[in-house]
Amino acid sequence: MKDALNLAIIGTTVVFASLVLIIICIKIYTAIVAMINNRNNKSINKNNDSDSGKGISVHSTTNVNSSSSLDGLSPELIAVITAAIAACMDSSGAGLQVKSIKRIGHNTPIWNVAGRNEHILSKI
Amino acid sequence: MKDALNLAIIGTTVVFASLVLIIICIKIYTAIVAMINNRNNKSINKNNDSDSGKGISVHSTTNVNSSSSLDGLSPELIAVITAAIAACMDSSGAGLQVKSIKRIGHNTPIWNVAGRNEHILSKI
Amino acid sequence: MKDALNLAIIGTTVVFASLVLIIICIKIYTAIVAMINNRNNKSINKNNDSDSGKGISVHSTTNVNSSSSLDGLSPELIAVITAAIAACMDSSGAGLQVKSIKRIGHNTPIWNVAGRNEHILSKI
Amino acid sequence: MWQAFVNAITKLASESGFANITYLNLVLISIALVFLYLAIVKNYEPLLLVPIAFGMLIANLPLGGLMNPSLWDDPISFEAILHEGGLLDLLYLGVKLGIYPPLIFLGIGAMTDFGPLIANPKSLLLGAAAQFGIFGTYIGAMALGIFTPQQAGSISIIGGADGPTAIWLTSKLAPELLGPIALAAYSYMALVPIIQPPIMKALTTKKEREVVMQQLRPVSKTEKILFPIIVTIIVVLIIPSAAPLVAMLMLGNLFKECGVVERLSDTAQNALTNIITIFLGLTVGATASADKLSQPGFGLQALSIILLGLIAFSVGTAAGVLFGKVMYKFSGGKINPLIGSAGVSAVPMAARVSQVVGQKANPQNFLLMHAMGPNVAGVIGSAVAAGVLLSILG
Amino acid sequence: MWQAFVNAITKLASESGFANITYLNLVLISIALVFLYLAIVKNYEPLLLVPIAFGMLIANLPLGGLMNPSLWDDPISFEAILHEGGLLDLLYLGVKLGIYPPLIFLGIGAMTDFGPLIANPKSLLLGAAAQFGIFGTYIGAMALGIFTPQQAGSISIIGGADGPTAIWLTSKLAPELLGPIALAAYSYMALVPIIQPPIMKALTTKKEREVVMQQLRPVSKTEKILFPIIVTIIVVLIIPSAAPLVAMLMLGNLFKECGVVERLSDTAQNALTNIITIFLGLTVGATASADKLSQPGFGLQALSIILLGLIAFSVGTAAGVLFGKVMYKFSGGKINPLIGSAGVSAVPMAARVSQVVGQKANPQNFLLMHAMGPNVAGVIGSAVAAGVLLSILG
Amino acid sequence: MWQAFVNAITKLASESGFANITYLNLVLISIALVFLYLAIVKNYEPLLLVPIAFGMLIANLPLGGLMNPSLWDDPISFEAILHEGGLLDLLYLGVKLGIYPPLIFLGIGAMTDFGPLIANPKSLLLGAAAQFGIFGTYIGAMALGIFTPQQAGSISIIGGADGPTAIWLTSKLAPELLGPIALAAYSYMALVPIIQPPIMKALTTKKEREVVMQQLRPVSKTEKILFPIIVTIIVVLIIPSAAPLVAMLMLGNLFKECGVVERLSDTAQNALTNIITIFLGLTVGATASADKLSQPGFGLQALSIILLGLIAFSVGTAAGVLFGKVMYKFSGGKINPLIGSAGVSAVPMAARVSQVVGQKANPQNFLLMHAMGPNVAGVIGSAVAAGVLLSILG
Ligand code: NA
Ligand code: NA
Ligand code: NA
Repeated sequence: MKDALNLAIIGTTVVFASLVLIIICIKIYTAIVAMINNRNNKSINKNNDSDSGKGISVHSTTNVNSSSSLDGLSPELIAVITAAIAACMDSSGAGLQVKSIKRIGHNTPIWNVAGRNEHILSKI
Repeated sequence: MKDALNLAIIGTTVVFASLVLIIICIKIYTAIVAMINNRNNKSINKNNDSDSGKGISVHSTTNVNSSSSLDGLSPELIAVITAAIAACMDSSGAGLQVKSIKRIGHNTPIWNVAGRNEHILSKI
Repeated sequence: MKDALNLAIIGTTVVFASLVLIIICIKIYTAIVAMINNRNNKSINKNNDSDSGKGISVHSTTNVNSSSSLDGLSPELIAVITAAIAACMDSSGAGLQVKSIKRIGHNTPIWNVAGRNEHILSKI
Repeated sequence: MWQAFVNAITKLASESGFANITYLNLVLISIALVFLYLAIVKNYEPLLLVPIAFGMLIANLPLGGLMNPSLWDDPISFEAILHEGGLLDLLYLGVKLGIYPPLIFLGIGAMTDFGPLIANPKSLLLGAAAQFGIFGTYIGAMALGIFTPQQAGSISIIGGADGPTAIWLTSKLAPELLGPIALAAYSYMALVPIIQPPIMKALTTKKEREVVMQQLRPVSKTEKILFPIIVTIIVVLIIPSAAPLVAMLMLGNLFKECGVVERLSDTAQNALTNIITIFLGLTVGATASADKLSQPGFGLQALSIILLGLIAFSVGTAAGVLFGKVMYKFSGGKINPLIGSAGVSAVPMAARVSQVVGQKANPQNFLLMHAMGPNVAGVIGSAVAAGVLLSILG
Repeated sequence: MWQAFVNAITKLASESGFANITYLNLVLISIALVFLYLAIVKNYEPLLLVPIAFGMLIANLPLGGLMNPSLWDDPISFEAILHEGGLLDLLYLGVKLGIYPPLIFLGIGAMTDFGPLIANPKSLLLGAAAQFGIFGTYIGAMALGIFTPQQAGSISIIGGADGPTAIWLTSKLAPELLGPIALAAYSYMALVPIIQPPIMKALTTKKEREVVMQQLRPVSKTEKILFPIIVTIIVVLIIPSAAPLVAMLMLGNLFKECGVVERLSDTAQNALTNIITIFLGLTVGATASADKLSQPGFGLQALSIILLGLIAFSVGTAAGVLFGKVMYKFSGGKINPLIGSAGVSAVPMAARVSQVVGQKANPQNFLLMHAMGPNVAGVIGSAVAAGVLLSILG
Repeated sequence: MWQAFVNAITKLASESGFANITYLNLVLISIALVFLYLAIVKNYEPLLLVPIAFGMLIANLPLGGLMNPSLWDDPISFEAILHEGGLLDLLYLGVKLGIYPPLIFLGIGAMTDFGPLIANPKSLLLGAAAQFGIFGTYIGAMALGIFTPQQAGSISIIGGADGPTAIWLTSKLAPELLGPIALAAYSYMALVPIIQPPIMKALTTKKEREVVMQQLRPVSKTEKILFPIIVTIIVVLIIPSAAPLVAMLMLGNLFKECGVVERLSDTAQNALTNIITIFLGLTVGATASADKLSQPGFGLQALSIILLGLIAFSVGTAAGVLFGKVMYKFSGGKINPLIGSAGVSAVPMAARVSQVVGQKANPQNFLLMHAMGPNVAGVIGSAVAAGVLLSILG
């Protein structure tokens, strides 16, 4: 039984220690991210010009710094969804099941369409 | 050869025995289901009231007792599909290939949308 | 080092030999296919009649001889896609990412819908 | 240096397939190409026959080392297979260990609607009767005297008209015949619309074929959910050796019908079934390689398999139709005997053939749904038959 | 010949399941049917409980040979499993080798939004507090005196309210209890809406429950991308034995958040997770067979597991709520203690319960998003707890 | 009790990663983080580099036991791997046994349109010429004197600009270099738009770059169906050791083109490829762990690999362009030499680079489709080259 109690104390300690360490790290890195974002926002106009002359960049760089948890949904769409959720929340507290708002990714391999495009282009 | 004949007889016997046993079981359980359904249908109005005060029920219970092989399709939809099939049956007996009438299931994890919803709700 | 040079020469030789052999085979078989297609096109009217009396053919035979890299897209669709691609090509040479033009295959098992169809048919 | 170059090229050439290809390889490659043609142009069960034929093609291009039949001689060492096996040897583990066919049955179960069977349970008798194609052929195969009982059992299961069942049983009883039996099974399944109608017409009168059957009652969701559970219990209790096939078939059907695990049902039908189909077809085809098939007497065996497969389908069809005639009599003319032929399985082709032949006799006749009952019953029936054969011969 | 026929039928009958079924089989089959009912009709975590219950059903139909528990006795010979194993033995390799649970965590990670946790990192404290349900139960299980430390650890992990974690730990520490523990874990997860509210109400005042929490700040994409990388590094450094679970959870989340591998994220969430769920559920259920559970004292153990599981959930809930009350005090009344109960995980059920109970006290109260923080923190917390248990007891 | 607690914590701490991390671990973790940055922010082949970099990260967090390099020393015991292997060891079996890369090629084949190659078969010469990048680099690698012939062959295959081919060959010839070579291969593939244009411009005149090529003829379905069958037969006959890659690539393409197995084509492209990509990337990355890379001289080797990889890409590009100039001459100026650089593969990036550079010289110039011919030919070419290297060095 002493062993059992011991294990329980150790376990609780380690779980708390791990999660507290994560808290600290989150606080630190979110602060850093916020700082960098602020600096970037100020200098963003300047960079825009110099970037565009940078040469070949086949994929456009993903804008990882934009602070948005809505993945760029339009305000109209949000309004519609909001209304739906509100209706749902009124009628029932428990049955809350909202469908995800998501864009389907397109992963079609580019070289699949090569033959077709070429053919089409020749008709232009 | 005697062994072969023997195996053939045994095999046929076992196949028939199994499938006859399944027939019997189907007859029995479908009769039971029908009986229960009839009883349920009578008492359904009474239960509706008492159920609603029952407390938390996060998922609504699937209505497994409704006798429908059409999964709740609307009559209009059925009319459209019926017409399509009829057209198809007229023109050809063999090439009969009707596309399935099915609803796509939504399996989006609910906790994916949590952040979005919360954000949206705050605008209400 | 002599071994390394040797390997390089052998490797290059084998790669070229293989790919030249493929070139030759492509030339031969595409010529044969073209020949057969020409002959078929001439006799296609005759065959159409005799084929239809051939008996049961549950699936219609895929028309593998038609020379089309566009999989039967309608001209209107092609026009739309063409315009889109043209627009895309103008604005940027590098970011060229056209989505595939494809029909989604329907693989719904036919016996899934049997119960529904039968039910529907009875209402006709 | 020139000498070294010549030596190396000579060595490469002597290791190339051109130098090592045999007459039998060429024959088998030709057969593979014919099956590719049938699958792609003639639509003979392409989902399985394209991978099978391609597997047969590449296994007969010598020295690819994709599959090494000697690794699979008894006693099998799995450690050796992992050390020395080629790509197809490794994928073939799923066949040898009996994993792929049950998983395909899981997908088939999730695609199958047993409603017509539940609405008309007597259909099961037709699904049982048609299995006489299996047992009749077994007698015939043994009578030829060139097959062991295990080989005869594997050949006769072609009459089950069910590809995964045939592959599953053959991989356990007579793996040396796996390639030819799988090819025969899928080919005859594709030929059902050619094989069955003459037999059906010969054995029935026009009056029988014209019978319009009564509308099936609707089947409730509860009945459909209970069906797979009950069938699993009964069949596995009676004939435990059929458990892998029947239990997986019924689990898939339970996924479909219970309505609360659509995710699993969808994946069982699509991603999982397709992945397994590719691996199964490719490796089963690869067993039809010259290395394996060059033993004396194989040509005669192959021809016998083709003949016996045809007999199996024909006997099964006839037995189904004849039993249908019995039921026609006993039901006072309410049952159309044409639905009996659908009992061989070959889902859903055989049911469509019943529909077509029935509609030819009477344009107002819609037998499709009635034939789906015996059709899906035939799947259960041949799985049970496979269990019996495995239990007695295994 | 008649004699031969009779002999053969007798042999088949004696080999059938009817002749070999035991009383314990019947009990376990009944339990499996009850779980099927709960999963299908009552929607108790059907994605896992349908396969688990079906696996339990077929493993208790005797002689199917689908699973052979004796193969899994120490020392395990994998060569023997490949030679003699049934279908479920082979699929069970993924459980025994610890492959399935981490892959399910990969899918869960790709479905989880850690945004609410990043916006309010203090939530992690609640996710830690609720793990006291695990360690409290461990003490209780050891106090009963009928479990080894390994068994007690496996039972206590039920309090983690996380199915794959429970299965992963139990398959390593006490595989003989895998079936009952998995059933208990998923059942209690389904029962969270029944178990938690009374405890939450008993431990909080109406004033506390009415607290409307401040809107969470939006979280940037960069923060979300960095989160899984940082958590992986920290947790694996502190408690390496939790690496398979935590690393896969975080890899899945990185797939989701990084935005450049949507293909992988989609497959991890769907095809892969679903395939593994089928195999995992089926084989975990199959371990609950009479062959394995017939040792003396098992009935008492099973009842104890049921009781201890309930205790684990209750203690975890209470610990979470009580810690929530502490945070309510320290934050000057800004934190609603109801979100503490969500720390047990059971994602997303427990967070919904917080929402429901909070909204009952104050209809304007939307706690869902605030409760998602502790809720997903609880997943990390119980994975860490499992790592500690494995490290000390393994 | 306090003492016991302290002891236990001390033991846990000494078992934690913090106590065991080495300098080399930290270096490799930093490199992994850089690659994650490149993959996510700079879009460097993220589908592979995200899993590879994450695998490298977790394999260098000490004591996770996810991967145990010592298990993979010769002679390998698979029984031992199953008994003692961690999660990544078990998933790595698919790399070691040569299963993953061919399955990825199956998916690539199902995504590839060989139409432009069939319309203009001479493209194959450019696809062959660009493989000189491989063989030229082999000479260079041997000249350095710090690599075995097997290692030199594995490094030179980076010039094939084809990730799965590089992984496949390296896992067979020099598995100790798998991590660095995979990272180099995918990085340089991502850098193709930076590496190639200067070389292309330096070696061509403006007049050559301005050449507008003749419209490609439409290719019939029959030609597209026959292509994978014929290429399989030819290549496997000439160089059997390339069979796993080429046969799977062509089977995938047959699925795509035959039009009757859309289900299989779809799953090969998506679910199957994605699952394998995750497992492949994760485990290949995990081979780049400090345990494996700490032998003396590794730093020099790693730098050499980076340098040789760049040489390989450059030589391949140059060889393609120069051969393109030869064809420009022989064709009387009808062939634009810029399409030669696409012969290195790196599908479809290299073809896009040809398009971009060509359009810069002449805005009316659409080379994309013409460059797709050499581009897909380069895939076949480097698979053949890998077969030659395996055959001679394996
Ligand atoms: Na059958
Ligand atoms: Na938890
Ligand atoms: Na290449």
